[in-house]
Amino acid sequence: MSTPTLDVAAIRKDFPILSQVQDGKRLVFLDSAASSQHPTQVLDAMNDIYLHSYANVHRGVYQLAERATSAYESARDSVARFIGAPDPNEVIFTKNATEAINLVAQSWGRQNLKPGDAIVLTLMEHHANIVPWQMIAAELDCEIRWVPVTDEGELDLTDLDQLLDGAKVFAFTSMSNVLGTINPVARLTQAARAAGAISVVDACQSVPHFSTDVAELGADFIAFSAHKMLGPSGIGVLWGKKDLLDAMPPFLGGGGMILNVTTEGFTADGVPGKFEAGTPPIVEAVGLGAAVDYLENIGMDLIRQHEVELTAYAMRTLTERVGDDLLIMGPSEPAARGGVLSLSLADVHAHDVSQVLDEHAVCIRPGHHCAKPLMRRFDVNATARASVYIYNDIDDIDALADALVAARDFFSL
Amino acid sequence: MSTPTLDVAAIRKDFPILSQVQDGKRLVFLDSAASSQHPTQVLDAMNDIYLHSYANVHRGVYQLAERATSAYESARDSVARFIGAPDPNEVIFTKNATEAINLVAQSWGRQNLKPGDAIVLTLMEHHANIVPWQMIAAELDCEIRWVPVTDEGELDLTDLDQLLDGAKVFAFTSMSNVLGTINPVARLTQAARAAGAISVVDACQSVPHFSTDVAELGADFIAFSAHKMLGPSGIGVLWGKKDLLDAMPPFLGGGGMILNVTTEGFTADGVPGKFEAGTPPIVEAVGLGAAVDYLENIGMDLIRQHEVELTAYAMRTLTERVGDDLLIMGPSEPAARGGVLSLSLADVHAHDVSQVLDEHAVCIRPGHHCAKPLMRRFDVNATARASVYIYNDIDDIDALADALVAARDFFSL
Amino acid sequence: MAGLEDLYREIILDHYRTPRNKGELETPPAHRTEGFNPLCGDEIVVYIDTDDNGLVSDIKIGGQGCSISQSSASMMSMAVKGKTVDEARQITSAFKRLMSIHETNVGGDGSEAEADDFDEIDADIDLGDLEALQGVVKFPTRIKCATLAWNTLSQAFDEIAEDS
Amino acid sequence: MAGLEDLYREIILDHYRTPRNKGELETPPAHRTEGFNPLCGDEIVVYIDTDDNGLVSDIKIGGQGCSISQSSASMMSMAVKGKTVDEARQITSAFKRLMSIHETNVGGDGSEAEADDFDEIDADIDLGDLEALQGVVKFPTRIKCATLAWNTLSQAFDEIAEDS
Ligand SMILES: Cc1ncc(COP(=O)(O)O)c(C=O)c1O
Ligand SMILES: Cc1ncc(COP(=O)(O)O)c(C=O)c1O
Repeated sequence: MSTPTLDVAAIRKDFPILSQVQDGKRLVFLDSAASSQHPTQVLDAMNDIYLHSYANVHRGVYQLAERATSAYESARDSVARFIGAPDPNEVIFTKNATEAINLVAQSWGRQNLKPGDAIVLTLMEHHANIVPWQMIAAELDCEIRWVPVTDEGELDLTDLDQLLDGAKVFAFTSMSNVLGTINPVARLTQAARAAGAISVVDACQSVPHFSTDVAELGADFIAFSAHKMLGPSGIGVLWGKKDLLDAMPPFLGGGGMILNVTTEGFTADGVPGKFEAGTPPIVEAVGLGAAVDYLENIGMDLIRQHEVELTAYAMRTLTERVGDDLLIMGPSEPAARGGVLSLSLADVHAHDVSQVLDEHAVCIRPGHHCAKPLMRRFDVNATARASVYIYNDIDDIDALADALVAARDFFSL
Repeated sequence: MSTPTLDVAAIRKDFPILSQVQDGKRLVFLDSAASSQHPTQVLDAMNDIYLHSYANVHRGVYQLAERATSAYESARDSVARFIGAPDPNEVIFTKNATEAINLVAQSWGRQNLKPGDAIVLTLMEHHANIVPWQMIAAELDCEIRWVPVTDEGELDLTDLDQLLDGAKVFAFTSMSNVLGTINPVARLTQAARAAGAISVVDACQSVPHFSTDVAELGADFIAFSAHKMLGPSGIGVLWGKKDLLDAMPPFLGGGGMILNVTTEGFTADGVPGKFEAGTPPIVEAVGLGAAVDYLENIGMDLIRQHEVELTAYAMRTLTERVGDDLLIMGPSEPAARGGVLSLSLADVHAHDVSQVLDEHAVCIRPGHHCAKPLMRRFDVNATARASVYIYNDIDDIDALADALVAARDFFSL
Repeated sequence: MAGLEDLYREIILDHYRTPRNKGELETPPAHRTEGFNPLCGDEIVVYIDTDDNGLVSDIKIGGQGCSISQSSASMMSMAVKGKTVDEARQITSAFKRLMSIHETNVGGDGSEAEADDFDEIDADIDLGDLEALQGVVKFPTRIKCATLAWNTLSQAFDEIAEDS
Repeated sequence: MAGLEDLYREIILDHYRTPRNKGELETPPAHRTEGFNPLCGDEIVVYIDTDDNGLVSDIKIGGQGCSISQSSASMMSMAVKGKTVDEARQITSAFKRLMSIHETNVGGDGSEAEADDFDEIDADIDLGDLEALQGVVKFPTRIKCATLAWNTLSQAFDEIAEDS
C-alpha cells in the first residue's frame, strides 16, 4: 500500500499502561470512548511543571509563576489552534465537558430563555447534554423537543424545521457515544441559525477523533473533555463565539473572574477570565496542550483513517466470528461512523459479557453509557461497548472476538 | 530541646522543585498560601494511576476500572478521615474551593433564600466567599451584611448578634489569606446556629495548616482546595452535613449524578454522586489522597508548631532587619495567626517589591490577594505577601530579609 | 484473582435463566417500587402485597438487568415471600452485610454498611441459596448489582410504612 | 535573563516618584474613566477634557499602582495632552504594539495584539520617553501594568464618542 498508515506499534510504545499483562494476557483496552489512556509525552509535560515550574497562575511576578502562567496560556493557544478557534480567548477551561454545557445552559440560558421557549435536543444525547437543559427548562418553564432517531441509528431530520420553529437552543452531539453515528454538524448548525436558535455541539466524541474546525462546523458553542483525547482528568473545554461569551453573565463567582469587588457588588472580567473562577486546572491544561500536540503530530486525518479501517475490520470480524448472536447497533457503513461499537450478545446481559471479557483482559464498557433516552428508544437497558483509538490494532479486535465467543460459550447459548 | 521539631531538611528532599537554583541562587518559595508545592509521593501516586490503573470510574467492570474507582473512592475516605467527617459520602469533590462555595450558594441558596433574606459575610473574605453570595443575592434580592475587621486585623464581633439577627447564611473564612488571622470558627458557627443561619466555612487556609475536625468546628459546610495542601491543581472539596446535602437540589446536571433520565425529566442520585456531574477529577483525587496521607504522616500539630515558630522568627527578623520601613499587617501575636505575612515596604509598591525579590530567587505574591474589600478597609491597594509551609526554614526567612533590604535600597528610600 | 466460577455459581445462572416470581401485581392493592442502578442501567420493579398480619403475601419482580441483579431479585422474592415484614427486613440486613465488604469503596449509594462479621451477627438467619452470591464481594463493581433488588425492597417497605 | 535595570530605567523611576498630571478634573465638563488590573489591584483613573477642535485639552491621572503602571500613566498623560483624539489613539496603538510581544501569552484582557514589527508600522510615531518602557516586555506579567493606563484611555475615548 502506498497510502500512509498509522504506525500503531510505535504509538503503543508511548503508552506504558498498554504493555501491562493481566493474568498472563495482553491488556486489550477498548474503552477510550469513556476515557482514553495517556502517552508519556503528556505525563512528562505535567510532571515537568510539577517538578520545575509550578505556581498559581496569573498572579505572581516571580519566575515560577511566570513560567506556569505562560504554560497555562500556551495550552489555551494550542487548543484554539487545534479546533480552529479564531481567538484563544474563546477557549474556556472547565472541569469537564459536562461543566461546559452546564455553563452555557445556566449562563446563556438564564439570560436568554423565557417561559414557553423551546430547547431542541436529540434522542441520542449523552446525559451531559440533556440534564443541564432539563434543569434550566424546569427552572424557567421551557419546553424540550426531541429530534428522533431512525432504526439505523441516525437522526431523523424529516421534521427538523418544525422542531426548530421558534426554538432558542439546538443542542446535539457531533457523534453518538453509543451508536457511533456521526451527525451532519454543519447542516444542523445551519438549520439552527436559520431558525434563530443558538447551536450547542457536544463534541466529546469527535474532537479526539477527527480534525475539528469551529468555523466549518458553524456552531455557537462546542464542548469537549481532555480525558477522552489523551489528556488528563480534571479538565474540559468550552469554546464559544466571542460576542456570545462577551454578552453572557458569569457562571461561577470568585477570584480570577473579577475586575473589581466592593461590598456593594462586583464587576466581571472579560473572557476567558470571566468563566474561570478560582484556581484553574493549571497542570491539567498543560497536559491537554501536550495531548493536542501529540495528536497534531500524528495528524487527525490519519487517525480518522485508522479508526475507519479498524472499525470496518471489527464489524466484519465480529460478525463472522460470533455470528447471528451478535447485534452491532448503529450505522452499518464504517465510514459513516466513529470507532464505537455497541454490542448485544443475544440474551447475555452486557454486564455479564464485560465480566467474561475482563477474564480475557479485554476492557469494554457495559451499561447505558449515560444515554438512557436512546437506550429506551432501542428498547435495551444496556449494551457492551467497545471503542477504539490510535493505540488499538487488529490484534485487539481479534482478542475481542475471541473473548466474545468465550462469553457466548460460557453462558452456553 | 526535647519537644519534637519538624525535620525540614528531610522534608525538602521530597520536593524536587525546591532544590532548583535560579540565577545561581537557592530558590526560596514563600507563596504556599496561593498554591503549595508537591512531594514526590503525591506525584508518584498520580503517575502510578496513569501508568497502571487508569480508566473512567464508576462505570467499568474490568480491572483497570475497578482499581481506578477504588483509588478514587479511597481518596474520599482519606479526606473524610482527615477532616473528621463522620461519613465519606459527605465529601464532594469539586474543581476547586471556589466551585464548592458556588455550589452551596446556588444549590442551597436557590432552594432556601427568599427576597429580603440576609447573608452575613466578613470584610476579610476572599472573593471566592464574596462573589458567589453577591451573585445569588442579586438574583434573589437578598441583603448582604458585613462583619467588620479591627485595626489589629481581627473580626470585630461586637455587633455579631445583631448582624446575624434574621440571617439565613453566615459565610466566613477560618483564616485570612491576607492577614493570617485565625478566626474563632466554633464560636462563629455556634452564633450562626443560634440565629438559625447555616454556616459556610472557607477553610482554604486552615485545612492545609492545622488539624481539622468538622464536628468540633460545628460548621454546616466547609470548602477547601487540594492545591494549597500539597495536592494537585484541578480539585477541591466541599464537605457538608449529610442531611443538608441530601435535601439540596443538584448543582450541575449530567452523567454520574442521576438515577434515571427520560425525555420527561431526570431523577437525581444521592450524595456524593448528585454533586459530581461528569467525569470527576479522578487522578487529582488520588493525588489529594496521597497529600493527605503525607500530611498525616508528619502530623498536623507538628506542622502547626513549626509554622508558629517560623512566623515568630520571621516577624522578629524582618522587623529587626528592615526596620520601621516595614509594616506587617494583622495580629502581632504569632500564635494567634497562620504563617501568612502581608508586608508593606514604605512607599515601594508590592509589585515592585516582588520584582526585586524575584532577582533574589525569593518567591512572594504581590496584589490584592482576591480580598479587595479587606484591602479597601486598610486603605492599601496591594501588599507583598510571604507565606510559609512545611518545607520552609529560617534560611528562607533570612533570604527574604536580605531581599527586602535590597529592595528598599534599590528604590533608595 | 477470583475466577468467573466464584461469581457465576450454577444456582445463580439457574435463577437468571428461570427467574422466580417474575411478573406484576395489580396496584393497588399491591405496592410498586422501582429501583435503578445508576451506573449500568439495571432496573428492578418490586410489586409487593402485605396482608393484615404484616405478612408479605405476594411479591413479583419486573425490570431488566444482568445475571447478578436478576438472580439476586429472584432469590430475594423466594426468601421474603410469606415472611413478616420484620423478618424480611432482617433478611435484607443480613444480605446487605454479606455484600458490604467493599461497598463503601465503590461509592455512590450512601450505604454506611461496614465490614461486620457476618457469621456473628447473622448466625440465626438462613440465607439459603442467597449465600451463593457471596462470591460477588470479590468483584466490587458487581456488589451494586446484587444489592439493587434489596435496596428497592427496603424502599418499598418504607413507602408502605409511610402510607399506612 | 533580563535584569532589573532593563525594567526600572531611571526615567521610569523618575515618573513614578514625580508623576506628571497627577490629580483630578471636575466632571463634567471632564470625563472620568476607571481602569483595573484585576490581577494585582492597580487602579487608574483617567480624567480627560476634549475641546471643540477634538484636542485633548487637559488630562489628569488618579489611582494607585506600581512604578510601571504609574510611570506609564504619567508618560501617557504627557504624550497625549494637546494632541487630537485621533493622534492620541495612534500613539496608543503604537504603544500597545510595543508592549504586545508577549501579551497574548499572559492572557485575560482579550487583546488580540500580535508581535508586529514595531519599527515598520510606527516609524513615524515618536513615543519619546515611553520607549523606556520597552524593557517591560521581558517581564511578561508586568506588561499589563504598563498597558493599564492606555486601556483606560481607550475606554475613555470610546465612552466620549458614544456620549456625543
Ligand atoms: C481564603 C481563600 N479562600 C478561597 C480561595 C480560593 O481557592 P481556589 O482558587 O482554589 O478555588 C483561596 C485561594 O486562593 C483562599 O486563600
Ligand atoms: C457524547 C458525550 N458527551 C458528554 C460526555 C461527558 O463528558 P465528561 O464526563 O468528561 O464531562 C461524554 C463522556 O462521557 C460523552 O461521550
